[in-house]
Amino acid sequence: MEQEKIWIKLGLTDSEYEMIKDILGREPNIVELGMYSVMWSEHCGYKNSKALLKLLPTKGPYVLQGPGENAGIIDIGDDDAIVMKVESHNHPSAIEPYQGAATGVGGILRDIFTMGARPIATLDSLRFGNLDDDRVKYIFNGVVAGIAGYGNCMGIPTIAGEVYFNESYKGNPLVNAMSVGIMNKNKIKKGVASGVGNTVMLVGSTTGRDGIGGASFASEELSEKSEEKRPAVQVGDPFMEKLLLEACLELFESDAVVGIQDMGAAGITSSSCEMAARAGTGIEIDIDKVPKRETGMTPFEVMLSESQERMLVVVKKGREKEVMDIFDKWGLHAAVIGVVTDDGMLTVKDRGEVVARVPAKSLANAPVYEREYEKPSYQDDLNNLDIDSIPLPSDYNDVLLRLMSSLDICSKEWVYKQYDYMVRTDTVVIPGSDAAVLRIKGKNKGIAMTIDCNGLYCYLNPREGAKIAVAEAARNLSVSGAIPMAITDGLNFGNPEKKEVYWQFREAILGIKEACEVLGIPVISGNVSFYNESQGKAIYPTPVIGMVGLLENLNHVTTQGFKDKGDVIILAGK
Amino acid sequence: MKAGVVVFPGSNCDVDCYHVLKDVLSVDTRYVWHKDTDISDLDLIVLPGGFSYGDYLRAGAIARFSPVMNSVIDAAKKGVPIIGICNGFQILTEAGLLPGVLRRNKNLKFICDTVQIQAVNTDSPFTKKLKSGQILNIPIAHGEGNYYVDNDTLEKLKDKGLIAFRYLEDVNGSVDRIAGVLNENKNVLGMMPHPERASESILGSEDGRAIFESVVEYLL
Amino acid sequence: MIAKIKVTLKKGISDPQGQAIKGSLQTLGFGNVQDVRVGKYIEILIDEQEMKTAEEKVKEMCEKLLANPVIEDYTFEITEV
Amino acid sequence: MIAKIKVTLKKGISDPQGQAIKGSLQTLGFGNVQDVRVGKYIEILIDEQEMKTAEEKVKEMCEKLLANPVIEDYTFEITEV
Ligand SMILES: Nc1ncnc2c1ncn2[C@@H]1O[C@H](COP(=O)(O)OP(=O)(O)O)[C@@H](O)[C@H]1O
Repeated sequence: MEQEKIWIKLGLTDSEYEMIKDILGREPNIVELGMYSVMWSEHCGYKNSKALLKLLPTKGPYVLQGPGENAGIIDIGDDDAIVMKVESHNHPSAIEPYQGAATGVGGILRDIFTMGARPIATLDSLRFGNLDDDRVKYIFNGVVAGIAGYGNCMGIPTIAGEVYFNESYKGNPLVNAMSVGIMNKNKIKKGVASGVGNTVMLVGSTTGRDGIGGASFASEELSEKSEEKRPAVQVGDPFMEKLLLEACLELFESDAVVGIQDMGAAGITSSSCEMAARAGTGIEIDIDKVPKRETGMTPFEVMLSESQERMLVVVKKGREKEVMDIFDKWGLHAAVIGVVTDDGMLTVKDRGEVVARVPAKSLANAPVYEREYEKPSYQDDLNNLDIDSIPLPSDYNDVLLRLMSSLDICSKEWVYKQYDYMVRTDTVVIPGSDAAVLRIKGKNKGIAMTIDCNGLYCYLNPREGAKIAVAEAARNLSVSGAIPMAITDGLNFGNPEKKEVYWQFREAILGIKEACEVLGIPVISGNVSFYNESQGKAIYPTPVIGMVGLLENLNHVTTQGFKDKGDVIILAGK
Repeated sequence: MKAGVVVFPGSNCDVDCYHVLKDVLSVDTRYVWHKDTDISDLDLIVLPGGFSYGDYLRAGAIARFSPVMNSVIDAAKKGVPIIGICNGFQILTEAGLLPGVLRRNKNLKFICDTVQIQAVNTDSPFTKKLKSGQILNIPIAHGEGNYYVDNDTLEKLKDKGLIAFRYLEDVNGSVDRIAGVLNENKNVLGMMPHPERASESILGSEDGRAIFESVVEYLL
Repeated sequence: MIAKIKVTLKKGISDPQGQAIKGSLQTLGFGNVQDVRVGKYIEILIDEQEMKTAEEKVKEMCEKLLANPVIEDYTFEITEV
Repeated sequence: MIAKIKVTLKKGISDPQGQAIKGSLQTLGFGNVQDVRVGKYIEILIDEQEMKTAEEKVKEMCEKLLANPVIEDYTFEITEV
């Protein structure tokens, strides 16, 4: 293995390989190396972003759960809590738009309901190249249909979002999905594997070879070669996930569950090591017991599979049958695949033999890098525009028409009419206004939500652009009658190993931080997506801001649009 | 009276229908799991919208074989009022309780919108509180709502007054702009629009509530 | 045995999906495409020894579930695996 | 000429639709159904004289539009009408 440098193929560097050897005190085997490669990928390990993410304000009077869990949670009074998170699925969507976007929605919904919440809304933030390109059209169509296909089938309304078109996203579209859930604040579930001797169960779908290596794939630049990395794209099954959602929520009614985590990127590996690491325990997994849908799967494949619609659940010893019965009722698998141990190790067994054994924490805590950064040389030129050099238009009507028909400004009805935005009968303000508003049945309060970012502003000045995104989101909520409460941020950037990109990233974070502090709105969850480049060129820096606010009184909902003849029009602000 | 809302795997408007019956109209209502077969206590059966069995193969095709459906068919024969909304309508056609089939929308896309429909038949248990020709503002949300019947069947539907609702404008390609149909006995109604989404003023329209109120009044 | 089933729209039933594909193929430069019809293709693996029984069963599956007789026809062939 | 095209999911790609149909067939009493895979069946009528050109064109249509090579395979046969 040392000669072939397999770790390089798996996406690890030489020095990372040395670190692994130090941790283990020996050479890792291929299964272990595979596990490190996915866990230490940017997608799972946040190795290039963690240091800077620490700067973001994450505390506030309403925050029940900040970053670090599957999703963030805020308190909206009366024991109600709102759970929220955004997630990117950019790279899979570039290759298989429908399934890429669909599984993106599936993943973010699982993040919400693993916390114990019922998802009540989805938002989507999309970026594509210009629509005169056939491939871009194909991607745009497929992505919207994929979001619709998954969300509509789940019966969770997709109620707000944004779409922009710009050449910089041509080869690398952005597909960010945000989900919001509601729950009783006393019933929060966490991704912890506590209680030595407790049982580890895998519930939901079977495990196949799909998506192996998807996490490291998501952390690489898109190239011609990525079209060949086929198996990394999965087919979503929203029907299965709907059953999984209902089964999990039913399961949470009992106290048999100690901890639960969804399986997204890096499948069993990430869920098991993270749950053990958080609890300071270990986990032993038996490969033989994992329900598989294909024959002849190796331990490497089982541990790295990204088959969708699965969850890892830690159950109190002796209560396994309750879990099986509930999943059986919903026609789903639930299998005992392991046990919680006290040795801090993630141990994997195959036919009685140990095939991997590494400290769980070492997998869950990827090395952290602070990259070098440098302001791009073109940045000053970009900001050197002399406004007076632009001639005034001769025909303002023409300009207005052109503005209104620009794809970035025109109505996005074509998109949101494909989304069921009314199911669950709570949508009080439907798409088309500044923010969407949901009522909370039985109470006179509601929540408003929005997702915003202008990539061009961020390209021109990442710090100001990020501040503008936060401010826009907050304005969209406040004009709808809501008090902004918390942010989930989806940070989409190019290759962080490039100094200019890292500068953009750093500036954007500083901008979000400043805006959050001034407005008093914390960041409670988020996602980082790097390596959004094609043919060596980065996308516009796109730090998407998802925000949720509370309407204490539903009578205070306000919507866009003039209402009655004779009403007075006031321009506020300066 | 007692109403039941059937829950198939993948139903997702079950809670919405339950909410309107129970909380808005104060009707004694229960959920019916698709594997239950004893529904003899029910005076009204709702097959709700959603994606039963993921709508795989054809919408409603697999759900039609759920154990509860035999009992639903028996109840239909006995004259118990049954309303299938959206996916419920699709299931009723697959089960042969209503004629025709619901195909993909002619634009091949899912359509979520609020549209206008017109009451055509007003002497069924579900439409008696409506006036003939009355226009209702009511949400639709479907990918397969394009109603098809052959010409002979269409003539029969017209002759016997079994067309319950028509869209004012062609929204999905349905034959004769049909939005809802009745069986010959008029105790089974299938419709693509969602009356449960238009039963409270806060949601923008209360026009759908009359359909539930009609049948409740009929049963009392 | 393996049954390969084609479910197609009955003649005379319009096929918007086929029409859409035809339109796309034509804009892609395939000008001589004259008609497109879209159906389903289903493969079923059955554990059955007798060809005759297999045929009967597959026919029954098609009629009960796989095709909707109001708008669809079906054909199938069965081969040993 | 008429091209009859089958588009199927690649091996190893999960087929939720096939799984649901399999489950349904089994509850309908077809206990010996072991696997179900669902694909598309497309018939294209093309105005083309040469078999070879027709084959090339249909191949191109499959690759450009009818199948997504990331998750799907295709096969076709062409016959004179
Ligand atoms: N991808 C999308 N999904 C759902 N709703 C969308 C999407 N894009 C835009 N919308 C909705 O359309 C309306 C206008 O959006 P946008 O053009 O971004 O408005 P603004 O620039 O005023 O924030 C908003 O209500 C927004 O939620």
